Amino acid sequence: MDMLTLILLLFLGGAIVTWLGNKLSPVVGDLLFLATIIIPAGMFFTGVTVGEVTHLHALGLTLTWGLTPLSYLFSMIVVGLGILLAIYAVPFMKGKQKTGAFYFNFTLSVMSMLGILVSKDWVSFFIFWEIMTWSSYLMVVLNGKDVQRVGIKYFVFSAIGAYAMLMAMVIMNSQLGSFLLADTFNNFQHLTTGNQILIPILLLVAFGVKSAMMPLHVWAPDAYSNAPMAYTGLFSGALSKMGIYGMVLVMVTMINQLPEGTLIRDIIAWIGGFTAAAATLWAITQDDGKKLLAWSSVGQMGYIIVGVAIGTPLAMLAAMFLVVVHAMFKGSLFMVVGAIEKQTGTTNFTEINGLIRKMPWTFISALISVIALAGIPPLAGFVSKWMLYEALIQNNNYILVILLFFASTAGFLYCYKFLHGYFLGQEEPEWAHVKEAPVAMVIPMVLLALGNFVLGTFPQLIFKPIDAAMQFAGYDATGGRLWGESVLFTEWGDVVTLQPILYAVLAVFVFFALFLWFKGTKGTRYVSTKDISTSGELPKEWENLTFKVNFMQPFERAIEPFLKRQIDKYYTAFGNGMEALFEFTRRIHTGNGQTYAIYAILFLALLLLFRVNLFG
Amino acid sequence: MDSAYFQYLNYAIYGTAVLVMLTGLYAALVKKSLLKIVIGLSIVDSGLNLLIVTLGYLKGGTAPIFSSGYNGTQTMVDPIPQALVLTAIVIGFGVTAVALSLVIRLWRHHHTLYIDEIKNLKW
Amino acid sequence: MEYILIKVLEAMATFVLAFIVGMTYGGVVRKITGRVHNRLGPPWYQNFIDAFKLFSKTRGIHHGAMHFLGAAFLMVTSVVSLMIIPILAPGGHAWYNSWFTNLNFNGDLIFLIYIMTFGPLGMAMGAGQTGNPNSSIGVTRGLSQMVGFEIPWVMALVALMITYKTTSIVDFMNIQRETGTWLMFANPFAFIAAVLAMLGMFRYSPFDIVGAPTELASGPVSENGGKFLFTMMSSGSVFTFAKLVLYVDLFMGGANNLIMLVVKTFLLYMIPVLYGIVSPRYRTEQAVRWFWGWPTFIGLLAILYAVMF
Amino acid sequence: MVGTPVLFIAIPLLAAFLIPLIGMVWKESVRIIPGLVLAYLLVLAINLLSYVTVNGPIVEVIAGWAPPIGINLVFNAFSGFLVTIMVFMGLLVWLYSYRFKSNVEYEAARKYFLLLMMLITGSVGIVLTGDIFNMFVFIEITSISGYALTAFYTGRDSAEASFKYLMMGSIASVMLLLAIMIIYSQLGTLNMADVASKMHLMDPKLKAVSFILFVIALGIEAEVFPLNGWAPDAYAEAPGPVGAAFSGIVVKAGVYALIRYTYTIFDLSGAFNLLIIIGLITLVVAEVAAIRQEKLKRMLAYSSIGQMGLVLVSFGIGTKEGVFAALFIMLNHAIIKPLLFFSGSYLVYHSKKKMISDVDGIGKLAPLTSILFTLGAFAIVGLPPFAGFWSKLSFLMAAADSNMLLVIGLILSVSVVELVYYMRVVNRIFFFKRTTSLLTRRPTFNAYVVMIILGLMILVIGFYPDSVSMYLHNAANSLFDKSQYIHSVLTATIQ
Repeated sequence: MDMLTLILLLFLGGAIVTWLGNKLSPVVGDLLFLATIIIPAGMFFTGVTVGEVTHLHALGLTLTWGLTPLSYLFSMIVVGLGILLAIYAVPFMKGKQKTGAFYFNFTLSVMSMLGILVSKDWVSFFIFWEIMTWSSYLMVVLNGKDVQRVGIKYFVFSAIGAYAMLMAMVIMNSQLGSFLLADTFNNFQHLTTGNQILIPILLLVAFGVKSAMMPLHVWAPDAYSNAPMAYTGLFSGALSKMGIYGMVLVMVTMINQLPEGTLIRDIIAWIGGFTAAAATLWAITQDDGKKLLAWSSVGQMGYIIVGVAIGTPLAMLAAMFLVVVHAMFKGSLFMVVGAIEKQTGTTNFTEINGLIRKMPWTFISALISVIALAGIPPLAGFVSKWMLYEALIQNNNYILVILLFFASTAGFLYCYKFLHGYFLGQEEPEWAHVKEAPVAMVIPMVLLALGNFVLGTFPQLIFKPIDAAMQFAGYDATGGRLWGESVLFTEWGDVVTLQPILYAVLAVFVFFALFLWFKGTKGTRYVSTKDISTSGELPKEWENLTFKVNFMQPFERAIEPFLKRQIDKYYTAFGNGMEALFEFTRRIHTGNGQTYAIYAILFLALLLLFRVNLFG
Repeated sequence: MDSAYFQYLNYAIYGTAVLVMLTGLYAALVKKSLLKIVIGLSIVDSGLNLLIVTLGYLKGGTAPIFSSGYNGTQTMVDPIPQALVLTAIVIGFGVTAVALSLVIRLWRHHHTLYIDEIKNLKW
Repeated sequence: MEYILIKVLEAMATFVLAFIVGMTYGGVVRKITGRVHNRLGPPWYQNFIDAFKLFSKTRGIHHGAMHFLGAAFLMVTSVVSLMIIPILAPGGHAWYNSWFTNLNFNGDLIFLIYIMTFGPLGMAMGAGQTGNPNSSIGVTRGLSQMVGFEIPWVMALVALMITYKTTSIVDFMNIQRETGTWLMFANPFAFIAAVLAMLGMFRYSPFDIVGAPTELASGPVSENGGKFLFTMMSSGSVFTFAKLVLYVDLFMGGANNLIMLVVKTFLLYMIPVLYGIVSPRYRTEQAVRWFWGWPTFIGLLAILYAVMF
Repeated sequence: MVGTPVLFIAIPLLAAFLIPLIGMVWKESVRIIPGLVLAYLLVLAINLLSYVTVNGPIVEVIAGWAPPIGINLVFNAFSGFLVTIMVFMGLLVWLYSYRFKSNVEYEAARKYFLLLMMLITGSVGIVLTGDIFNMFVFIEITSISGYALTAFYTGRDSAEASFKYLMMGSIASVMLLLAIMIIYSQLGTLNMADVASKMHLMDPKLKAVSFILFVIALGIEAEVFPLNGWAPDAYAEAPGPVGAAFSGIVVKAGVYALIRYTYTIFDLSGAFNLLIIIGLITLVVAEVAAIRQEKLKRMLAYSSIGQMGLVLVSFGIGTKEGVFAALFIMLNHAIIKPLLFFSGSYLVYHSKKKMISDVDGIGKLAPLTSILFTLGAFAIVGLPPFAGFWSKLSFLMAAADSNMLLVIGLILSVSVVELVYYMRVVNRIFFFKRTTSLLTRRPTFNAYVVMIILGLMILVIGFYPDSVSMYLHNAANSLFDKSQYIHSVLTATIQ
């Protein structure tokens, strides 16, 4: 029994034990849950070393498990985010329904993600992939809100992706006689030309579904917003990254060996760009924080896909960095929404106002994370965006860079909408009772937010593991060439020196903040948000003047022609069409016994007719 | 009697058997009354049995029994088809019995024997 | 230590310069506008008077922490972008040329684009916390318009980057000094697109629905008085100056001395002002669509031009 | 060797006739005897199977006439494997229906268990016999007891379902007899091995005709598409355990017969393609019909038809891996589908129309049953780490090895449909509000035992597939070793 197997088994057993223990008493369930997540995670951090390999045997197949630098990077995200969200989840789920199921699926998701990352052969990859799918599916439908639509949509798309992967892997096995990832990648040349095109496309579909790539993204917004917020952080932060992980594998191994590789890369990059732009525009139109963040996650995945698809060292560096950073700020943001949901019972912008003075810590982490999300220096988001743009311009993808600039600028709109929607605006008496979230929920989100701050100025902290991962993926060491001590270079020698900028920003900020505070501080008094001059007249205490409904209406009017078109509609139409076809088909079985007898005779006649074609 | 005549006779018997089968099949597939369907099915059975027996028949053959009257020179008809037919008849009888009992049940339940009205289970 | 002090002194000098010039421009613009409207108009130093009045106010109200921070954020943007942008062309010979090179070599255009959006967002926060609906309305309009003009603006910049394979402002200025031709002639489409974007950037009419100055107390600055308004005013003028200098650096080869700088910036500044005076106001969606119309097309032309030549 | 194959037929047949007699003196015996019989048969089957795996097939000659004249029973790895599954399923069905609702009173129980024993006898006989006509007889036994069991409930529409079954069944018997007679008139023998060895002598036209007749006749038992109109009704209207017995025992026998004719007896080149075609049609139509069902049991019935189609396709691949996959699917189906039928019939126990919508939110009221049903659903759609995944994987590997990419694509897209309708039910069970006021019925102790055994088997096979793969491999090999089959039969002597 070696370390990896032990860890995975601990997760699995722990999941079941937690589920049972939660039936005894909630407290036992919580403790078991924390133990189940944290103990194997700790063992993973301490006990597992990159490179060690273990073998299992099933049905004449060999399952090979082991950790590579690339998967180590991703597993850091999974495990770290898993721990923080586990701590967060315990108070979040307190007094909610189906806590046991939540813990069970949460643990299984972490287990399966880790399993995907450690599996070195397609079979175990697929097994863990499917476990991940159904555990996350059970999470998505956990709260029972329009289950059939959202849940089935998610599962159908996941299944399409998974089956594409299954098809690809059995084809590779039959052609190359091995399920090992390494073999399939190295012997890729020995496939027939048709398969050389078919297999990468199948795999890209498989991974594109999970990473919410247009036009396979339609499940994502509903699924993200429907899952419990304590899980959605993991969902969008880590689980969607599994798609990216697979995409990186395919890109650096198979696509590079294809003559049409550059074309495919460009196509994927453009798809990613469109994903980013369109998802951003949809995020702007949302009135529910969950949905807004969900769409924004889709958009961010678009950025990552662009980086991965372009695949120059700088682009890949940017993508990997964004993978890590996105996990951080999006995890923290979903935690924020969860906290607000927990405290106020709703997540709709139009219902909540002015929580800033009631939930200051939540607001601070939200603010920092949103600034990171918007990619504004000196926070971490900027680093990745900068590298991405530079990489695109150097790679002559000019129009794409414009698209991404547009996406990120439009991103400010929903960033502001998010903060304003929850924390700003007039403070209403109906929300006077709201308190700050429990400390166990606040600490993880603040930690993640601060992480953005640190990485924004000292990105080399995670550049090193990323560099190792990229070297494993076949890039030469990007080491000093692309980044120094908190300095970013391009191949042109353009630099951004983050440290002095941070100091300048802090100095100016602190100076003026102090100036504003201390100048005439006695004469300056606080007045409530009701005591405002709206064009001269004072609002009454009971009237709520906060501007929330149709918040971005002018912009929505500007992009109206785009908003008319939704891919979702087309899918729905297709689904309905299929159902109608099925309904028609099943009417073959008319309830009349005689018809069946006639069928039999006709079938006999048919076979006798085609006897020659069949048996010669 | 000469063999050609016998041959024609054989064909005639085959033809009759097939005709009987087809008649039964027609009844089973087209008639709307459950009873007629059952009758049709059993007609098909008997037609088939007839066919099988004629297949096993040999010209001038005696019954395949080592009875006292058997002097070892005459040819016997093939015994196996007859055995099969016996079994088939028994089975057909059983099936018909079950079918009739079912018809009774259906009458009790639906108060009709018109098969197009007995379509609660469909699709 | 003393190096740091010198640096700080330089920064302050830059700030004071930017403050004075920006304020003066503001006053002059008000004067010109008045004359065009056939009014007498305020004197050119009116902005200084207003600023001093606001500064010397001792009593005021605030709506919470973000209210302070918003103004501070705004200042951060204008000051830091001022620090990033080279005020004077490098390699000049005058004694003051060693000054004003604050953080020039620490950031590049993309950085600048992003740091420029920092302030509006922070100020939007402040405006949001005041709870005044007009503020939020103004903010959303402003952000939407920003999305509008960002496209041609970025296109112009990308066109330059394509041509000269760099994103550093200083390099652009060096290139212009070496080749001797300004980029506004080297890639005219880029310049036109950038100028059209500038119209939105300075928020004069027809794109002034954000501040809506003719209405009573509306736009992001409402609910702000005294020190807050003072800070915003000064930040605004500093930011104006910074943006003008950036344009000059990028398209007009920078300036070797302050006189040239003032002349160039002023001439450039007149474009949005004069265009604004004579044009009515767009609604937000009209403005956004306008920016995505001809300016974007010209931006595409710029990129094509850059790719081809 | 602890026993001979003939016991598999003799003992249950004897029991079936003894049940009413002993029942007169001791009522409880009608419920107990079948259990004892089946348990003994299971032990016997396992012993024989292990014996066979070591020293080759057992050929038993009945009534002292050596083949090809006499009737003989063949117990090799293939048929033995199926017999073991069948007997095991029979045992579980017995256990489940030990106190099945209306069996509690004596009259019903007597009939029920008598018919059940007949059913098992017939099915096992189909698998074991080495004689074509004998197979016909066993098929008829199975069918007649099947008609009766389908019509077991009075009051419901079961009579209607049974009548449809009967119509199709009698047509099947006619065609089977016709086919048998064609073969006999051509080759003058009825022994499978003998026929197989002489098949090349047969006139190809008549050969094809007789094969087609066989396909139709056995297709009716094996629920091949245009012939399976009776199946959903029968499944839906028969008692829950009987439905399980159909999908776990009878259909297996039908498929076995079809495969025996295709692989061993006939040597037709196009037969495999025919299998693939009808299998695909069956699969598609069944799954497509299943997704639109409103009644739970009908949905399960269609799904099981679809699985049979998959099995036929997998046999049609015609390679050892294909046969292995097919047997694996049959095994999984024999484990999972009864679980679904058992738990499903308890989930809709009290509802009159057995609608799917009647299970809304039942997960709270009957947690264990619901979870078992969910386990079955996950397993049958092939989600790892449950049993169904391995069979699906091995099937796909087999198909890919013979380059049937379109088949793979079609089957995978059909499995998406399958996924959808099972997930819809699971959603209803756990994540819907309880709308109906129906009470839930707590399963009897035996039912719990049965369902938990099946669930555990699903998990065991899912986590450790090698636990069964050896038997499957042996079965596949023995099916392929045609010459060895013929040889072992024709050289069989009277023990």
